[in-house]
Amino acid sequence: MKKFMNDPKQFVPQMLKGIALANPDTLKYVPEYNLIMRSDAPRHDKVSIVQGSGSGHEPAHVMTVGKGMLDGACPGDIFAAPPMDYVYETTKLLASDKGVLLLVNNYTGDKMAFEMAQELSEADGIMVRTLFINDDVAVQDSTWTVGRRGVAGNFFVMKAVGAAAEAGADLDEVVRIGEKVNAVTRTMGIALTACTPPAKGAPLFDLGDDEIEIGVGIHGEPGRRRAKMASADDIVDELLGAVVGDLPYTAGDRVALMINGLGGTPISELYLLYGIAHEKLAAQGITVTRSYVGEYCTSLEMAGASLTLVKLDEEIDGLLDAPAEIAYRVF
Amino acid sequence: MKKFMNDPKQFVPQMLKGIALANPDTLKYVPEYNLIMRSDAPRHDKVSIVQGSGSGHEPAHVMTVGKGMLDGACPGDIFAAPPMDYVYETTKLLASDKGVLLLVNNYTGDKMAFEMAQELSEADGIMVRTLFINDDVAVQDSTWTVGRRGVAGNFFVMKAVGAAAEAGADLDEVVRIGEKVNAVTRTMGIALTACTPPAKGAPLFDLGDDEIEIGVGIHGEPGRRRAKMASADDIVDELLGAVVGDLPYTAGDRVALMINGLGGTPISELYLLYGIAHEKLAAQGITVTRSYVGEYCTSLEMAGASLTLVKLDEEIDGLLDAPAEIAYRVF
Amino acid sequence: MAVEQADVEFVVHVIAQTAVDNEKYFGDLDSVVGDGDFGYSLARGFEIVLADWDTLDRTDAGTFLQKIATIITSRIGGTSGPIWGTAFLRAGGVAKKSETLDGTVIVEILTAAIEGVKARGGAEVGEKTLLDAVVPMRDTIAILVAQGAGDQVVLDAAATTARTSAEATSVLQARRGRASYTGERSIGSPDAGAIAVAVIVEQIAEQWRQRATASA
Amino acid sequence: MAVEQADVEFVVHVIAQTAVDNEKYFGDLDSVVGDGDFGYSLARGFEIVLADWDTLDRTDAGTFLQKIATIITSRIGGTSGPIWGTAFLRAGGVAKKSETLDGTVIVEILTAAIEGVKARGGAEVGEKTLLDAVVPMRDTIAILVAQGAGDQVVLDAAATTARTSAEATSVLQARRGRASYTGERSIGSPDAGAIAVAVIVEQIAEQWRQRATASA
Ligand SMILES: Nc1ncnc2c1ncn2[C@@H]1O[C@H](COP(=O)(O)OP(=O)(O)O)[C@@H](O)[C@H]1O
Ligand SMILES: Nc1ncnc2c1ncn2[C@@H]1O[C@H](COP(=O)(O)OP(=O)(O)O)[C@@H](O)[C@H]1O
Ligand SMILES: [Mg+2]
Ligand SMILES: [Mg+2]
Ligand SMILES: [Mg+2]
Ligand SMILES: [Mg+2]
Repeated sequence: MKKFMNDPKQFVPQMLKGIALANPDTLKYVPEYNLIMRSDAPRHDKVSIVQGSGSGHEPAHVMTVGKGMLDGACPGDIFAAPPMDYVYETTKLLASDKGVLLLVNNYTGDKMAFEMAQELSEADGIMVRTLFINDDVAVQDSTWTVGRRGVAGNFFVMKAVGAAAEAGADLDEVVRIGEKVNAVTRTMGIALTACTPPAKGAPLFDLGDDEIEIGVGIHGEPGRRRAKMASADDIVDELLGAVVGDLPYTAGDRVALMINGLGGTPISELYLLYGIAHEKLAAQGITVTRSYVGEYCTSLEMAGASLTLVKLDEEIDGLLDAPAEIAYRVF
Repeated sequence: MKKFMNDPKQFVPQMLKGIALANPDTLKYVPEYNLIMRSDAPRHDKVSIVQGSGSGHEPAHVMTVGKGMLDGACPGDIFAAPPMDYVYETTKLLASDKGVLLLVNNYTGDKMAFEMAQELSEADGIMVRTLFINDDVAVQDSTWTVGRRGVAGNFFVMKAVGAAAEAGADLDEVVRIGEKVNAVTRTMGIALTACTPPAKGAPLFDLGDDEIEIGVGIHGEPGRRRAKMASADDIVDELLGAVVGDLPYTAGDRVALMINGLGGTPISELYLLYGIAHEKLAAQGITVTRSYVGEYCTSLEMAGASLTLVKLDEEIDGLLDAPAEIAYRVF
Repeated sequence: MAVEQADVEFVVHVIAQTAVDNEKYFGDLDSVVGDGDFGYSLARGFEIVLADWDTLDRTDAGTFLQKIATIITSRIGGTSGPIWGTAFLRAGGVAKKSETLDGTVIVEILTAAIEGVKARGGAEVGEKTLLDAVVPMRDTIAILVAQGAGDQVVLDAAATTARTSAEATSVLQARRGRASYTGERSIGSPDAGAIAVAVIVEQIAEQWRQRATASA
Repeated sequence: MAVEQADVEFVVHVIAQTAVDNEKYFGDLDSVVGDGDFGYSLARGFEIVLADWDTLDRTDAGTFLQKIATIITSRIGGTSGPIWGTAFLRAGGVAKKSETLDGTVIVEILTAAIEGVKARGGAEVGEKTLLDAVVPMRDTIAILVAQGAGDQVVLDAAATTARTSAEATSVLQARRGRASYTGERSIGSPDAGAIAVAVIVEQIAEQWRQRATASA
């Protein structure tokens, strides 16, 4: 394992410190809870939006804190949901008169930590709602499982609720919007390589030189199945087949198309996939009117990509159009 | 080699098509010359700014075309300077009444292509200037060599001349600004892995599991020397030693600090490096007042990073502050 | 069989030390079909338990166990934080209400912990989680306690049952936790949490014996 | 020795075919201390030469060579585009002005190409570029032409000199091109462009012989 780090245990704290040092005017760092928060939070004229989830998915979510998006993010260690205390203390710190919305990618650990924190915060008199994101079509949803995972599609929920909160919407309205966007968002991912958590020091799974993992999760969880490496055209067909067929998206729909890099894939390849997917959707009568290409939700240095579709309407367009200022920026 | 692509020969064209499809309102794609240009170019109220260089460095430079930055980029194939014709035809297409500035990273191939294109364009009556960027301190500069390479620091030159041109500066003034920024910009990079050009299908060099390459170029050219993997602290010391000592930057200076990812390194590690570098500079009395963390100039999927410093003054601050709208965006 | 507060502390110390010692092993188990962080998470929490050991509130066994729960809840992330935290919290609750710590109370404590874990994570036996080691172990203990067996006999049997049951999770398909996302591919390797329980109980039985020998 | 326009076309065809056939080999040579794109660049240009072969302007040998130069300049990137383009352009210029294509003119053509390359890229002999194969080869040809040697003799000697000189670049430190950035580490492997020249000239000599045999 070769990574830019000192000590695996200091990986997350040192990353968070870097974010704070790079954004001294807009962000505050609370080391006790791995918390990156807007320096002007809580603002009592808006609902506070909080994300947790594990680390290793950057820019999600610590780098998407800022005006128009999150008020705070309190991640756990690499691929581990935050300890319940982090969420509880963050909720107290960011408690606004208009309430707090906890955004949770749907995983067992996260779900429990956020639900426990919600219970405790409500007992403290804070108005709290929890919203689960579960856009991953790779995972079968059924009553006896933990349900679908939340993956890169969480960006759209975060952006939409962030815009609504910034515009002054009340907690019920913000929740309605979040649920609405989550309901029209679907994602599937594919890995070309595994990834190596710093503390483990070895890849989470072995993938042959000509193998790919289809339907991979963002924590190195193996996916639906292993397959032989294929052309970009075939890979896009596989991803679109799973995603389009799921909602389903149909001819006449207007959609946002996201090609999200999992960490180790260069943006050149992401744009290449984007172009192919855009045209294949057009051929099915589905029109892409919003494009998102880059890294939104990664798995450390895993090479791979996920494809997300969001069915658009005027309300969602308006929310995605709204300005936002986040730490993850390039120019 | 596992990459998202169909045919290596179509790698660059399919990537460019993706960029164009993702930005239908703002960009135009001219396939004959690998050209991505602003759809409103040439604008005769501003100097046109053109970059070439090889592909494989994305977002440089095709994804940094837009208001406030480049008017056009006409890259060659992966790691190859563009054929002279591309530059010549691009210069003609983007010829503005206020002239054209050709930005060139200082490599033999690029230099020749751009100089030939300049000659031909001038013969056609177009006002053209060429500006060479050479921020890489890893390479010894001397009369008998080709001089220093242009690497990630080119971002600052591009941003500054883009802002000046947008504000209406004339060609001489734009050149003055570009030369000024280049003169105070220094970079050095380090690779943790090699990268694999699509057409070659194998890594450009072999690096052991515990080896790193110090002073690597952005085309997979081996660097100054090979070393054992080290802690982030030690790596930052090495990079800062080379970069700070070169200009030199001294106590009391105000600087921009860029940690640029080479393609395969996740942004978490980049922020970790950023934080360490920021503090080590502070300890030397050098104050970081502008931060840039992310991918600016990559080498395909190479894992690694480069560190750039720019000595700031009020004029440069103003240019870096100016708004820009480029295709490489996340939200 | 009946135990003192010192015995409870001894057992907790063994749990903590075993979690720290097996960080890598538990992590590797979790990376077969999970995400590999299980060993790291446990170790980060229990190393605080060890570091703070001398200053922990020892008013009574219940308070002690609840103090451990607090450390876990504030330090351990992932699924393990809430699961293990809840288990210690509920265990502490029963201990607090009980005058003595005889065999029946030990079984009650284990049952309360199990119910807490079930309520928190929604899992049942057979879904390939640590419950598949803990529940049969609790049943074995209950039977032996009812028969009036001595402490070492109870512990050895508990260790054997935990180990057998943990290994047996190999044939199960995961229905909870990250491993469940892999569907049928989760079959063929044991659950990380269940194996961790087996390793820990084996350590407890072994060190209980050594302590008895040393003090004999 | 004297050649016809058809011979020039034959030679260009061999150059183009050899460049296309050796794409991978030339690329690998360039990746030792360069950036590995040399084979790809040459192949992409010369495959157009082959594809357009039948429709190329054949008014005279000079026009033909300059047409090749245009294709190279518009299709080949990197350092090789301007270098090889300039070489063909200058070669064509001399051919155009010459009535016949006798040995002296061939030497003049080569010299013009060399001067063009020097002017364009600023390199001199000894800086570890293709000039280190081309210049000695031109010198060999000049000597043999002056001695009145036959065409096959000249070509065989040219191939030998190109090969020897190209291999000899191993001991040089690169002062031009990307390889120069590696400083002393460029010592120990031959220059990619020089080896490419050797391979091409060997092919020319060999296929010239085969053509003569076939038509004999
Ligand atoms: N719902 C649940 N109830 C009880 N135990 C569970 C549950 N889900 C997972 N586990 C246990 O937790 C272990 C994994 O813990 P950990 O790695 O911390 O969780 P995560 O899946 O969040 O990474 C599994 O091996 C299993 O024994
Ligand atoms: N300045 C120069 N003049 C002549 N030939 C050169 C020069 N620089 C490099 N070369 C030749 O070009 C070859 C590399 O070509 P290519 O890979 O296309 O260039 P690049 O370095 O731009 O990738 C080298 O092996 C060398 O023979
Ligand atoms: Mg986890
Ligand atoms: Mg090149
Ligand atoms: Mg886990
Ligand atoms: Mg090259």
